[in-house]
Amino acid sequence: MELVLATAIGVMTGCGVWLILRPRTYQVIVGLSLLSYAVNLFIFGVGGVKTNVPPILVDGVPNSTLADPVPQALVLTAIVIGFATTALFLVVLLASRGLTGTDHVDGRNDPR
Amino acid sequence: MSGWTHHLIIAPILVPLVVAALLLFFDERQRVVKAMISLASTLILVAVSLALLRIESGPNDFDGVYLLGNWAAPFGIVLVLDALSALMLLLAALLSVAALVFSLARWHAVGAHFHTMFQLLLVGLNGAFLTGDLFNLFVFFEVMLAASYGLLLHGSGPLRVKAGMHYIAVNLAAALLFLIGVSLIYGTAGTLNMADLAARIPDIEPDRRMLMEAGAGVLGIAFLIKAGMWPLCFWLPTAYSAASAPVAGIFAIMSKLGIYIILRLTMLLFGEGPSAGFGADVLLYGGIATLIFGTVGVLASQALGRLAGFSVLVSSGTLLMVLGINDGAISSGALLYLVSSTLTISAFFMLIELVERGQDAGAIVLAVTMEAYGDADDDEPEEGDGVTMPGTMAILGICFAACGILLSGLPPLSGFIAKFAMLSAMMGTGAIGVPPTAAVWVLVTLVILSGIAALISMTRAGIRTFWSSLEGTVPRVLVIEIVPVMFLLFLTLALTVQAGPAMQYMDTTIRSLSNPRIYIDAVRNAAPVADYDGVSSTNAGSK
Amino acid sequence: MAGATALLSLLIVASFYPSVTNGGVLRFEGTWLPQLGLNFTLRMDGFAWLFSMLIAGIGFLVVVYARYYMSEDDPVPRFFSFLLAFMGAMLGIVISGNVILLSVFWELTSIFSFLLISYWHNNAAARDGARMALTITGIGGFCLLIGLLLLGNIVGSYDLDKILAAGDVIRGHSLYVPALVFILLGALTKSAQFPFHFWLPNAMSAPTPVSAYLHSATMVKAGVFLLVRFWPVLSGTYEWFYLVGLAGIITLVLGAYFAMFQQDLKGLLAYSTISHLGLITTLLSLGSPLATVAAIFHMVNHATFKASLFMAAGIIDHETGTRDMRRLSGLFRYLPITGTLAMVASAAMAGVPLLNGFLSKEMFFAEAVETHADSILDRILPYVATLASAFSVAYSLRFIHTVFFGPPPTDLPKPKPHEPPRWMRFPIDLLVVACLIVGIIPAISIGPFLHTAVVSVLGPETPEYSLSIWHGVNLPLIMSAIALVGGTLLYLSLRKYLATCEDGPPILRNLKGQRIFERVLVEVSWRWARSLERRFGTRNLQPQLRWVVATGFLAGLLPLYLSGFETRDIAFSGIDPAFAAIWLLGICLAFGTAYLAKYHRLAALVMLGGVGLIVCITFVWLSAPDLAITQLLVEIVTTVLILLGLRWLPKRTEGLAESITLRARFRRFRDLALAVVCGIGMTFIAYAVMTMPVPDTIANYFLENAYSQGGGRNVVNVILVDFRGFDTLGEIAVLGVVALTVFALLRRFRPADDSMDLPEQQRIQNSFDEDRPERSAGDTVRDYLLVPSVIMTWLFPVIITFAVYIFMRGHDMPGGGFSAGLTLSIAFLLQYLAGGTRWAEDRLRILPLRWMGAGILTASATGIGAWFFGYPFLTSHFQYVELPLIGKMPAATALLFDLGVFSLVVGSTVLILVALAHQSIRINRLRAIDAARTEEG
Amino acid sequence: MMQSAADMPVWAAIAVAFFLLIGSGLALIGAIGFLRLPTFYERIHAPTLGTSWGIGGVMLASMIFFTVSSGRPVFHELLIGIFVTVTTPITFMLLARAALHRDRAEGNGNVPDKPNRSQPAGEDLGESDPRKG
Amino acid sequence: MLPYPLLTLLLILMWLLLNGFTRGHLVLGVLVAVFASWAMASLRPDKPRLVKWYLLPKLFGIVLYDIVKSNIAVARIILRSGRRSHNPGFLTVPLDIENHTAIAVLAVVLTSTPGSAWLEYDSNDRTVLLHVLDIDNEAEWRDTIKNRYEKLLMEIFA
Amino acid sequence: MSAIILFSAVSIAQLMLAAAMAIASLRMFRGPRAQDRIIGLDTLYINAMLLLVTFGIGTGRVIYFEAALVMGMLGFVATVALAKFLMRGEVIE
Ligand code: NA
Ligand code: NA
Repeated sequence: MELVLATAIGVMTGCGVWLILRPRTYQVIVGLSLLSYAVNLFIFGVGGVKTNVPPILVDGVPNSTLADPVPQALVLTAIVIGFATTALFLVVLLASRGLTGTDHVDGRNDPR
Repeated sequence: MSGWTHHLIIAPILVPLVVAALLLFFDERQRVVKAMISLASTLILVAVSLALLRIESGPNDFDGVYLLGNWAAPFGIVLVLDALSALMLLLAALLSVAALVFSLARWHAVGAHFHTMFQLLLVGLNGAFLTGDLFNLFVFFEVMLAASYGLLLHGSGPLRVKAGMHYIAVNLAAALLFLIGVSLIYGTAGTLNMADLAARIPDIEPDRRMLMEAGAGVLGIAFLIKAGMWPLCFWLPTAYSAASAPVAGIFAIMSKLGIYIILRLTMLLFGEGPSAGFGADVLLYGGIATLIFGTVGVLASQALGRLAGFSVLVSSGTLLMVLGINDGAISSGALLYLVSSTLTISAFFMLIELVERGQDAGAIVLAVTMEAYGDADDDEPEEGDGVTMPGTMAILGICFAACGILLSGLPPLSGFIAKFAMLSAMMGTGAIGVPPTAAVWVLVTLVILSGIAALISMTRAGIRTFWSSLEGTVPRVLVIEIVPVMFLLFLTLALTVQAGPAMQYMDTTIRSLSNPRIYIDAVRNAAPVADYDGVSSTNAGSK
Repeated sequence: MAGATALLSLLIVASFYPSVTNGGVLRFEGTWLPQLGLNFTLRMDGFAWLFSMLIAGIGFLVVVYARYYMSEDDPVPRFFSFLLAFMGAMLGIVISGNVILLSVFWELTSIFSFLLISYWHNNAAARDGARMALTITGIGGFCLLIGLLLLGNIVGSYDLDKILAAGDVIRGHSLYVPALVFILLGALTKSAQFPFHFWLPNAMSAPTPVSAYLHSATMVKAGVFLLVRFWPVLSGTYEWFYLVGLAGIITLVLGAYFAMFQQDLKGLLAYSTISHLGLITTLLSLGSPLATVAAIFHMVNHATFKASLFMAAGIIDHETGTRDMRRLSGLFRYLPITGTLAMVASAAMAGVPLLNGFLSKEMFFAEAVETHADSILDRILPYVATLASAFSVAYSLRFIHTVFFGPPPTDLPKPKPHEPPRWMRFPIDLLVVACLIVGIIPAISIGPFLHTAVVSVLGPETPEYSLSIWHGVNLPLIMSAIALVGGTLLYLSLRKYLATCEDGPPILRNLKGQRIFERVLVEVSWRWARSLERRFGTRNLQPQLRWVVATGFLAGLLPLYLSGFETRDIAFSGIDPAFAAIWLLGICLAFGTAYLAKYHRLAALVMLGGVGLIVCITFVWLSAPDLAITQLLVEIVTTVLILLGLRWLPKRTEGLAESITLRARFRRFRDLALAVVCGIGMTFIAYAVMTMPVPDTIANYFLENAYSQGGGRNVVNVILVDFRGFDTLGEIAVLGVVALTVFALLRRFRPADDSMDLPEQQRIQNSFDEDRPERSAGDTVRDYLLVPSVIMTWLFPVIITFAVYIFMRGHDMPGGGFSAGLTLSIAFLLQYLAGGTRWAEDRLRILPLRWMGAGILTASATGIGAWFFGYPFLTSHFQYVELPLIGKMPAATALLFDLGVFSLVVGSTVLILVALAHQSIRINRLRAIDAARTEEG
Repeated sequence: MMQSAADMPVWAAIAVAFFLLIGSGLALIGAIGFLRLPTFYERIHAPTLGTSWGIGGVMLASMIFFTVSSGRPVFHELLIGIFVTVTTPITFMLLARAALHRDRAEGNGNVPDKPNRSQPAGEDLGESDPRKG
Repeated sequence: MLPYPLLTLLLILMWLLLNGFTRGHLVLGVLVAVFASWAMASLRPDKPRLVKWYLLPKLFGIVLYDIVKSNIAVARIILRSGRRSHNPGFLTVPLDIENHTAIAVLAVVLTSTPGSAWLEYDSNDRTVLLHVLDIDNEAEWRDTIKNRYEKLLMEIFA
Repeated sequence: MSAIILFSAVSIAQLMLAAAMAIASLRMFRGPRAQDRIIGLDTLYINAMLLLVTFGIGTGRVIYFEAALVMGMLGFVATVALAKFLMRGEVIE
């Protein structure tokens, strides 16, 4: 499982990095989204990968078998903040597009 | 726990937060009310941080650890007030008063929700200064950043939006690095509390510690982006110079937040123990590169705004270098330098707007956009509430000269005192008989060169601005705009005159930082409030 | 007022005389920065006293002079305040008892001199001169500071007395040479010694009183003052002799040589000053006590005659309107008294007997012929001294002869010069009288004071010296005679040439230090800086992000590499095939997203949604249902948000204008490589950390106490609202402030011109409707949404109920305030989707700002509530309450906190969505405005 | 709280397995159809297999399983079925209508006419081949 | 007070399905449902007049049966689609019902049933365009829609 | 016995659903037109939801129900917005 998850994280990171290095604002925002998926999974993963364990307290199940709730809480916060910043970046790229007339990240008007 | 005064620790976060929320209930048209509430909040913050500083440096053994939610240390989030955080809080509060007063002349009116965002920026800053928890630090970092995005974009216009986009993109990337770093640290050390982490480091087995260090490295990059280390700093001059004047004025402390965190964490985590000295080289060389780049940029800047922006880099570079050396005496001087340069740069950013008014491209852009957008719900900036100044040019000139003197580290203002304090520790009486090493020579040369560059650049700019303009119209400057600038400059003067006590405070601060045990024990030994019935809080039901 | 101040300080200084005679020292100690040995220590000894007298005395005279010199139009108060400030700083240098304090005053003189030189800042020459002076002396000041710091390092104190007492230690220390070099850099720049001399002539654009003060008695004297001050501890070494001597001798000759060829009166005086300072420096370099006596004596003398000469030049300038010696001539008939005074003063400058200049020059000659250190420098010194002296005779003669004698002037800007007011001339009178008195009866007039000064510098080393005008016919006298005769001859031979020649000496005319300096300054501080900034900086986003990514990568992997980290073996076991299959899909979708994002935005968005979905499934698979729900909801809202934005982005078509340059190809390849290594690195680290045995984490505490003390079974939620509720408070603040930013920014939003039109689809559909008589505008969209909107409307209460359910469940089961808030927002969003903005807002008055405010307030108030029970902020309380009808219900303050979260999330999300949605309406208004404008125009 | 799967009566297990396989089988068939059918308008029929009895089967399986295993009636899966049934048509309707519009605008033939004279719309939407479909 | 009693009832049912039946949840469910219906009222939707609401189960049964049938049919078509066993086509059906809710129900029914898809409704000539996967007998399709569904719907929604 | 039956049924069901998801994503890649991709996403959602339910059966936990419910109830919102964008070029008018 770890291998699959790690590979998935790596691939999303790679794709995200590639995209945020592109010149178009839309590519950047998509790249940031991919990166935040990767990072969220990463945070989640550091708590140890456990399948098929109860995610909430259940009587009679020893606590040690439960999934680590801390990374989950962190991911939740990260998701929310990621959502907020994505929205913000979107609006800023729109504003930039409106003011410069182009969707280039530097406001340049080249066809690349 | 000493009753109500103990809750004072959290006031720097709560006051602006509650005020920000309250401000949302007022219409944009009730601007005066909003401004007054906002101003009151910043004044309260000054009072609170003064009180905290007093208490902190006072004689009685103040318990500066605040257990949020009454959870014991590594489990809940703690706020920690020590000499360093108290100092930063005060600095932030002072800057905020100045910037806010400045904004009341016109800037607070050119866009929506200025005051709310301003207050939330303070929430973020103060929270970051106070928190003793890594992830909570992330959260407050984000609060601060989010507010800073809004404030940077405040007033809109192509320059701001472009700068804002770059700023946001880079900082979003930084936030991701932050998360990676924090989670790596949690995954390897099993804790998020800084003190607990510091205490755990010696017990972490090597394999895991390596990963922990990798996490710390990634985390460090996030902070270094904020602090503006070369080559992660290119956004900074652009963003700061594009921001409206009061915003840039308060931004002056944001890059210092990066420095603050690095200082805190390196002293706490890597001061001693198996990971001691981790990353010091990076800070040293990065600082050198930053200082060189900042200096070059200061020289190369035509626009005052960029000059000021690069001055931020110079200041950051200097501080990073000192952090890389990690010598107590030098660090004390560096703290003084931090305070002085923050005050200076803040004043300078606001001053620039006044000086350039009339020939200011930003104002023209603003005017154009205001006209083109012609939104009914957009309010014209109100001019004329307040009194314009007599002898404007003279006062502006004096302030400008003061900024120049401060930036280049010429005597007698605090810029000099601070540089002297650092240099003296490196090669003066602070290092009697120890011949300066090659590194020290490099540092000294760079510090001096950066001062020279500032001198050259500031005289060039000053002459161009004040003396060569062809019968330039005297800018319309309101009293409430120049007073904040003068206030900040006055603070540097006060810092100069009171250099002795100030330096003593810095010394104490650095001394307590270099003994992380104090911090660690304070946090780990802080006990939650006992229950009503006197039983400690391990009881079910209520706690 | 200014005069009174100057006079008062003069008197005060004078009154200290009794205390400083015979090596007495007056000290005042004030603490400033005691930790670092920087104290406000003032210390006056004989030497300082003499200098202070000079400063205050000449200061007073200059003030008196300036009172009449300055025009009514000039802002005089500024002038006098600067002048007095300068005087104060200069006095400060002299009486500093702490070397750092000295350097403080040192830089202050630079700053005030800058302001004084640039006093007439409308004049470009004044600005440039001032700037150059500040740059050179300022840099010198920094060097001085370093030197002094090094002294502090050697001695262990910045106290002047301690330093002066540690001469042997200093000279023997390995840091002696660097300290010396830096201190000399400070002193030589200030005293305008070669090769830093060029700023002084350019500073002549200053008002003449300033020149008279700064460039005769004070500013430039600071440098030699410093040399004298540290003479006891620094001099007497080979390095000292060479460095100081070389600079001094070259300056001495070169200054005098340049002075001869100046056409500007003040220029001549400036170069002569340089030369005389060179003389003093040379004297000091010799390291002999007698030479030092001569140096001190010459400082005083030079100050008196040079100040008076400057003032005289000022009067000439004032009266004739020019200082160009080619235009001046025969002024004696108009200005007889001034002329006489000037003649006496220049005679003193030339070293004519019976004047003070002669005495010190004699002493100089006497020292020059002595042998101090056997070197070429020493051997040539007598000849050089004589030569320079001859030059000085020549230029002094020229000054007098050209200006006051010869035919009456023809083309003066002010045709009728006449004697200045009585009081304007008074300072010159006084100074010239002083020259005469000192020159004739030196032992009585200046003797005691000089002795006091010398003793304080040399202490027990004070040599025997005699201040008489006649020492018999000796070598110095012969040298003087040669110089006088030679100088006169030289002048006579050059007279013709000088009457018409260009400014500056013949051969070196084009080699102007000033020009070189300026070119270098522009080159280095401007062109180089700019190209460096461009080369090592960027204003584009992509390189910045590249750096961020690259450094992030290095920061993560370099520590691992350096510490020799080894990951565990890769384990393929334990992989759930379905999970692997799903992620195979996810990986493909991620690649697809990356591939399509440029030209197929919608497709990329769809695939991104797919990736998000798979992330969400992963969360479920790995036992984190809370995350899954939140991820899903966020995914939905984000998709809609991006779609709302997509409308305003430019159309992008593939294949057009696609000519990839080699550079672009390289860039792409580099980015690809970076992306690949980052991906691999991330995989590596993720795998490493995930396969590592879990450490003893704080999680165990949460698992154990979530129910017993947090009152919830959903540990994640208990962490969010209780254990780490403070994070959540911050997190909702982020969301709130972002919403406000979005709102504020969109109020100013104006789409690009090519997005202003209606989308093409709508135009087609509208024209379709318009073309048909039986249809009315908007029928198509109404029909289109007819069925969906009915269903979406009926879903509204259902989703609300569901939101309440998610909210209520949060503490025990997956859910919570955040998810509930998003759910409710989606309910609102659906209504906007179904009916359009107007329809929805006609029916639903959502006040997002209120929701947000209430949210933060509720959450904060919940936290503050704990205070009243004596607990810290956010301490939660939990208990079961017995309610009628319902029965036993859990009631936790955390729920209230979560309510705040809920409220804020609803407000923020709706605010963002609505602000974006409103653009479609706003654009109609903008279009209308534009249309109206076009009609008008 | 819950019994383990092994404690479940065999008939219930078989019933659960049956419905589960029916449901997921239909979903798979629907997906296959979605892949294989040649035109867009045909393709939209296929996924409804999944959204109708595909869901039905899985929900039934789940209801039986949880009812039996927890010993009390568990019906909340019904809600999922209801909501999917109600909401999926919205998507399909909107999309099909959009496709219709695009085909008409581009003059792609094979769709019932509501003629209009406008020019084709829609780049930027991710088509690789606008002729097909 | 209760603008949409049936809706309120259904919401209470939903609440109980979600939370399980307890007395507390009943009370809570009522509160929530009333609140949600009140929120619904603010949207001012066209209020459907349910006349013969008791026919709803009948409709429900019919649809369920048809869906099973067409599931099998469509599955067969898909599995044999290599041989092009079906004959897809468009179908225009004039409708008599006007009530939007009723139309919506019809649309949901037709779309949920595999093999038929609701494409567009034209409010001017009140026709609906359908796409049918296997249109062997156009008339039979029309008949099913008009008589099997629409008639029933017209009875339910007067 | 029951355990074997259930386990194998759930495994097969999961694999079938995963295959269905794969096919749906294939459509998302292949298109050819935007509407195909969007339906692909919708199908992906539905199958993912079914997968969650089978997962719940497999683990015997009701805890996954909410996630499935959210998918079933709100998953269509994204696709509706996409569809509307396709039709009108604008999501909210
Ligand atoms: Na600015
Ligand atoms: Na169908």
